[in-house]
Amino acid sequence: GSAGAGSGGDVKIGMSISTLNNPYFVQLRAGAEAEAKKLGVTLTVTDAQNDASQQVNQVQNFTSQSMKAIIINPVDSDAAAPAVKIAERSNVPVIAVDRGVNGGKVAQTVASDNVAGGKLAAERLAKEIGEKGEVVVLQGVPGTSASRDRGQGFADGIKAFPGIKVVAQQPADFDRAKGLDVMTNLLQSHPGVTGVFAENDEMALGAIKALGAKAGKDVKVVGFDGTPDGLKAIEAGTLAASIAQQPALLGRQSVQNAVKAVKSEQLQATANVPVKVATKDNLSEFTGA
Amino acid sequence: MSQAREILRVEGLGKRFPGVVALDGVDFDLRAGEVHVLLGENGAGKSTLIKMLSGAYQPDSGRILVDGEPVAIRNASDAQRLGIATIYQEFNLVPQLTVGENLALGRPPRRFGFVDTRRMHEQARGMLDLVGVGVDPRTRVADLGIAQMQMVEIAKALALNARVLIMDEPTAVLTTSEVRRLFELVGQLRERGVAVVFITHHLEEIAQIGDRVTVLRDGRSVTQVPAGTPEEELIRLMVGRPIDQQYPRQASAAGEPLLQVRDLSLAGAFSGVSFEVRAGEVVGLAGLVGAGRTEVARAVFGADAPDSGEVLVRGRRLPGGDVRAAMEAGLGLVPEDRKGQGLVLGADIAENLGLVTLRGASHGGFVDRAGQRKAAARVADQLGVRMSHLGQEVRTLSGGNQQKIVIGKWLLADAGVLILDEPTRGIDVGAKVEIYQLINSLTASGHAVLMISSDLPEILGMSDRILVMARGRLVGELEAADANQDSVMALAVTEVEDARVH
Amino acid sequence: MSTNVLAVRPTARTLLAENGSVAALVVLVVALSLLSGDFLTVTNLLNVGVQAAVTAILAFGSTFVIITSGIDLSVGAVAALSAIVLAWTAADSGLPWPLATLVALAVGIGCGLVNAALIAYGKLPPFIATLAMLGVARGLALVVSQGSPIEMPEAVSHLGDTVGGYLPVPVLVMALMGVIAAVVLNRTYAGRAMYAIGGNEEAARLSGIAVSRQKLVTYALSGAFAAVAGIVLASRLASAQPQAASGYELDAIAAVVIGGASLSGGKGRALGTLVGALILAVLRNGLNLLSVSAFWQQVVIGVVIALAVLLDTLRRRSGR
Amino acid sequence: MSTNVLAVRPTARTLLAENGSVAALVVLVVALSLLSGDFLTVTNLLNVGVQAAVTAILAFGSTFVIITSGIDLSVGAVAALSAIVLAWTAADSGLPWPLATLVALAVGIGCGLVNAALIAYGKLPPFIATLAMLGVARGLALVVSQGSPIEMPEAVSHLGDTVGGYLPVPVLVMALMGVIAAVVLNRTYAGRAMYAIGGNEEAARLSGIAVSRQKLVTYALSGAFAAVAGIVLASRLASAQPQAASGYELDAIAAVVIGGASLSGGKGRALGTLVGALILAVLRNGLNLLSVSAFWQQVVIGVVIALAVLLDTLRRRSGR
Ligand SMILES: Nc1ncnc2c1ncn2[C@@H]1O[C@H](COP(=O)(O)OP(=O)(O)OP(=O)(O)O)[C@@H](O)[C@H]1O
Ligand SMILES: Nc1ncnc2c1ncn2[C@@H]1O[C@H](COP(=O)(O)OP(=O)(O)OP(=O)(O)O)[C@@H](O)[C@H]1O
Ligand SMILES: [Mg+2]
Ligand SMILES: [Mg+2]
Repeated sequence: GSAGAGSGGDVKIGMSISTLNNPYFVQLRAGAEAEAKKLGVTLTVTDAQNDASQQVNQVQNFTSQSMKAIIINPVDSDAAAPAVKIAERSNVPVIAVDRGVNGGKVAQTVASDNVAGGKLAAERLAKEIGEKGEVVVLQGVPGTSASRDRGQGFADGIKAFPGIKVVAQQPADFDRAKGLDVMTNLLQSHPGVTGVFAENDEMALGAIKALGAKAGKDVKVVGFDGTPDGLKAIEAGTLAASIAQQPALLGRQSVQNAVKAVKSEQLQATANVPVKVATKDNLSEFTGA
Repeated sequence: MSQAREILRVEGLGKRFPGVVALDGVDFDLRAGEVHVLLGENGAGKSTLIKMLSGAYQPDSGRILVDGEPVAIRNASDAQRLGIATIYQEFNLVPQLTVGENLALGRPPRRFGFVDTRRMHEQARGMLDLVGVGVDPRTRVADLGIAQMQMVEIAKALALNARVLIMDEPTAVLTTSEVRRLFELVGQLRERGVAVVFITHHLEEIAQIGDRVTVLRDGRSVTQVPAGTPEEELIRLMVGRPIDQQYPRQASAAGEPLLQVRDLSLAGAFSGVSFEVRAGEVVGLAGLVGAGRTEVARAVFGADAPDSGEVLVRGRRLPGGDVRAAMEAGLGLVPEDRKGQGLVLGADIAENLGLVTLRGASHGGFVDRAGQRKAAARVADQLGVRMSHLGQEVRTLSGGNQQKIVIGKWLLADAGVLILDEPTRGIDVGAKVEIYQLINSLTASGHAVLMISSDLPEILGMSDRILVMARGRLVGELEAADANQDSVMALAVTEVEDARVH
Repeated sequence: MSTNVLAVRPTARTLLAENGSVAALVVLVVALSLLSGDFLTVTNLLNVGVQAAVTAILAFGSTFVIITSGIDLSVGAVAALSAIVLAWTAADSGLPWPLATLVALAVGIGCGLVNAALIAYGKLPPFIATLAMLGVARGLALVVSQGSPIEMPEAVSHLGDTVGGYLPVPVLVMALMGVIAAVVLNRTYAGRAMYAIGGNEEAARLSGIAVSRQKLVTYALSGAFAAVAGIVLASRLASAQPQAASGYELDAIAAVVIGGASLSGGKGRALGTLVGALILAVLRNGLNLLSVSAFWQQVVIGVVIALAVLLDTLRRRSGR
Repeated sequence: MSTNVLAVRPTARTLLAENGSVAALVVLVVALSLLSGDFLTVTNLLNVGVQAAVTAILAFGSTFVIITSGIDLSVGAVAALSAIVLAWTAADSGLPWPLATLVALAVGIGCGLVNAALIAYGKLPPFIATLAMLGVARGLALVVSQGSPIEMPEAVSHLGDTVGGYLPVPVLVMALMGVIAAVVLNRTYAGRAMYAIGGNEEAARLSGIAVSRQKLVTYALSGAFAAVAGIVLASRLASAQPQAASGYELDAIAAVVIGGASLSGGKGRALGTLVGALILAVLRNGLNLLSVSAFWQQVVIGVVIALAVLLDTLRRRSGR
């Protein structure tokens, strides 16, 4: 490739993304690819389709391809450990992005904290609905770490507001259509709901559809991820806020630091990409980028 | 004979299915060393009766006694334990498995807990030799001809070494030589004291092999007579009226050739077959099992594509291997394998009868189902199909009535040339005559019939002209007037170079 | 012969006996009405209808295929692809929406024809041919959309709305497609041929039915129904999603089988399929209303599906 | 009849002809070797073996079921549940790992027995019974684990390691399970009964085979194989995950069918299934090595699966 900002000619980096089902990770990939282009390194991206063992396979395959560094966006923090060990054995540095790896040595974890994000969402939603009333939670695919951590963070955060009651938590599998159906159903049994926390923007957008004219007025919805569609909904006033993780920035940083790792530069154990609450007031920060 | 020990006894047996009373109080007894014939029209309840002896069905009322003790036969293993073996009317072989495995089905020889395939196939070879079929025990059953399958079924039942052997129309798909072999075997069994229940629609077989006859009518046992009873009397007992003529062929003047077959060949099946069938004619096609008659019929009809040769209908050449074109030209085929090729078993009677005319009854893609039903009702009535209503699943019809449906759907189609492959297989004498009358009226109205049959009297009685095949070749042609059983058989066993060996 | 041979009209009783799943649906509805006061309201029942619509439309298409003893695993992916193509041609290529809709339908039909060609002429097992198509269609949906949702044209999105603020359009579309499926199955040559092919393909062929051509019709219909389902789904969300309808093929097949069809072919009805789809939708709706925990939901759905079909088979057996 | 009746030993040629998928695998391997220099290395081929292992083990179990003309959609969920139970009993209840492993196997077998009971005695279609079990097993895995992964006992995790730093244990387990499957199918009463039931269930019954009991054996075996697959999978990841092996049932069935079995029963072989699983694994591995874009991968996998089976059917037809 073209000699970029002082990088080694044909550095090959492999990146295994947990899923590309979701615009959030598509953005993460886009950030990573942009940075790779800028630095003049070859980046290979694979999609693990949310399957931890497929991810191990992909990392294994990266080592066969003699990648110089591997970026892993774990499907699951625990299950990624063996993948990291495989890379370790071949002396390939690993950068974890978006989620950490439990029980494996990575050169760096580039992440924003899902639990902290869940907590932020709770605080924001509480503020939006005046710290009282009934709220419902739309959960992601049960048993996935994103759903676990965000749900955990939200549950912890919402405890601080005794006036708020979580009247229902139901799974909608991170899917917009299911978000719509589940929210429709919950409105039947809980017509008095004033707040919704969706563990990602896709479900939030589905819930907004279900709420119709009530969205943004009688009922405040807080999403997660800050996807382009989510930001549009914030602009339209239907989505109150989204916990934006700046996936493109995550992607960019991971590639930057992977290249540093290839050059055996010293890296900090974690690089924190700030989680931000995207609202109508600070929207330009996100859409501008 | 009459002093022989009674092995099996049935008292007041009853069985009903939704909408049908199949059996309504049947009494029956069986002694060691006798061949007891069950006689009755299609749907009289013969198969239902024996299925309760073999554990396939449970009776609703009445009881079964073995050696004087009442028994409950809940499944096939119970029957086997009581020493009862059964050859069913419908094949009960597993097509994907080898002949050897089918013969040992459910009780393969084992060594150290593992199936001993070698010994299984060795034992199989012995059994096949016994019944006189020269097939390799490792052949898959799917690759056998229908008669070979029947012989395998017989060998399978014999292998059980049972005290009671039940045979439901074993001869329906066999030709004379195999029937002879079968009768020899039955004779030997009888001498060993085995009791045999024998069902057949070939009345001449009764005197040859039977000792006693129990006649069933409408699910009841009406009488018991010695096997020596004259055929006319048996018919009267069974049908309830006498039949004056078993083969009522009324020849009509032969017209122009409707079907011409020229030098038709198919590797592995037949070669150089040429013949023609004229309007108003019934041409019989005789031959031993495996002679290749079915294959010729299928190739003519377009079910298989021949390698060479041509088929012309009313002078127009048909494309090879195109059933639709053959049908449009006016050909029809009643296949020999009614379950595999003739019927949609899970569909109802009306649906099956309307299958061939489905396209004709469609206008703009929509089917005139009311019209189809009316036509089906007419044909079912004409053929005397015993059923509860037109919506009955064909699967639940008796074997003979199923055969009537296969024929019936082609009657509706009004085919110019009808090819009948074993058309009266499993059909009772009364209904046979009905079908022969239908053939008469077809030919009288200028249609033509090509009839394949392994039933020599039928071929002789109903054909105007007889073609004989042996080993994939057409070996001779006889005028009906000159033909008799011996002349046909002489041709059928002609030693020709086997068209199938290359 | 003494019985009336023309007595073949299906009476209400035989209809119920044949579509035994109706009983299961009734039991389910009664149980949920007792358990949750919110269930038996007009609004909620209409919601259930809307939520059943996409599965039901896919399942109508699958009914054709299953009757011929085939299987179509590609319906969900084809639905997504069709919707993406609609949104993409309308947005990016600026095609007017009616044309874009036709293109989307053509895509669905095209996928079906490829399935059928592989099956009828390539002799692939339907499972493999349509599994391959699942991958291809889903992949193409991702490629075309670059992995991101595309907004649906305003006009088409009304398919997700209500008529007169009350009657949801998806329910109307479901009803329409159901009627089409029923008419095709009961009244047309193609439909009757499907039953014959599924019941005994060889007998059908020897009765003059052009089996390969009818398979083309069957899978093309399935593809067309999938396209309609995809468009309805995308209209409800006002956006076409590349991952929409993932895994819906299993739901569709389940609806058909719960509705009384057999995967070995020759059996099945549009009404039964509708009931099957409704059972699934009622179940999911009810679990939401009852706030059953996420982890237990899958367990309950599994148990209830098994019980529903069990009820059906037991009733049918005792009816003998 | 003039041919030598003793010429029946399967020669290499008939083996190839019967397992035509071998040809497809060979073509695939050759193509990938040419396209990617990284493919044909010992390490990579061992990787492929490891990556095929879980699917292959599940597929061996599914082979039994498919031969009886059944289908088992629950294998992936049962695999996950078994592994979760192993990890949970070992961690939370402090059961020694050999006992915990036995409990996990028992869970797999139990799930299989429930499937079989529903099918054989409840007369549920296998599709519905095992779909219900899919939901139940997956749900229970979530309930038991509270939705979080559980660490596997150290000792069991070695199943994911290598022997002598080289030979991966999953490949050994796959080989062992393959041999067991082949022996069961070819040499045991149960195996032969499976073919008989799948080929003609009525004939099997009338020949004295206890069909219901044999179905219990069949589905129990499938459950046991699923448990083994789940344990191997969890060992590779050193943790049991409630969502592990989602969707693997389709891969397993695809492997069996690519390997030459028919979903209508009576046909299938362990070797063919292994080849089918290897084709899927080689394909995914190759696409990773070739850095095919994620979106196009699904398209390519679909096309190659169709081509592989097409090659097989065409070759078989021309061979006639
Ligand atoms: N499973 C079933 N369901 C409904 N009716 C049945 C079933 N089995 C048999 N029957 C009916 O019972 C009657 C007796 O049938 P059976 O097969 O015993 O006749 P059969 O004497 O053997 O006739 P054939 O000479 O034609 O073989 C028929 O009317 C048939 O339709
Ligand atoms: N010597 C042989 N070599 C190869 N195949 C043979 C040989 N003899 C018979 N066959 C096969 O066995 C089968 C016999 O078929 P089938 O019994 O249907 O013949 P057929 O002449 O129609 O007799 P029938 O009408 O009496 O049943 C055919 O498929 C034929 O190809
Ligand atoms: Mg009978
Ligand atoms: Mg024949």
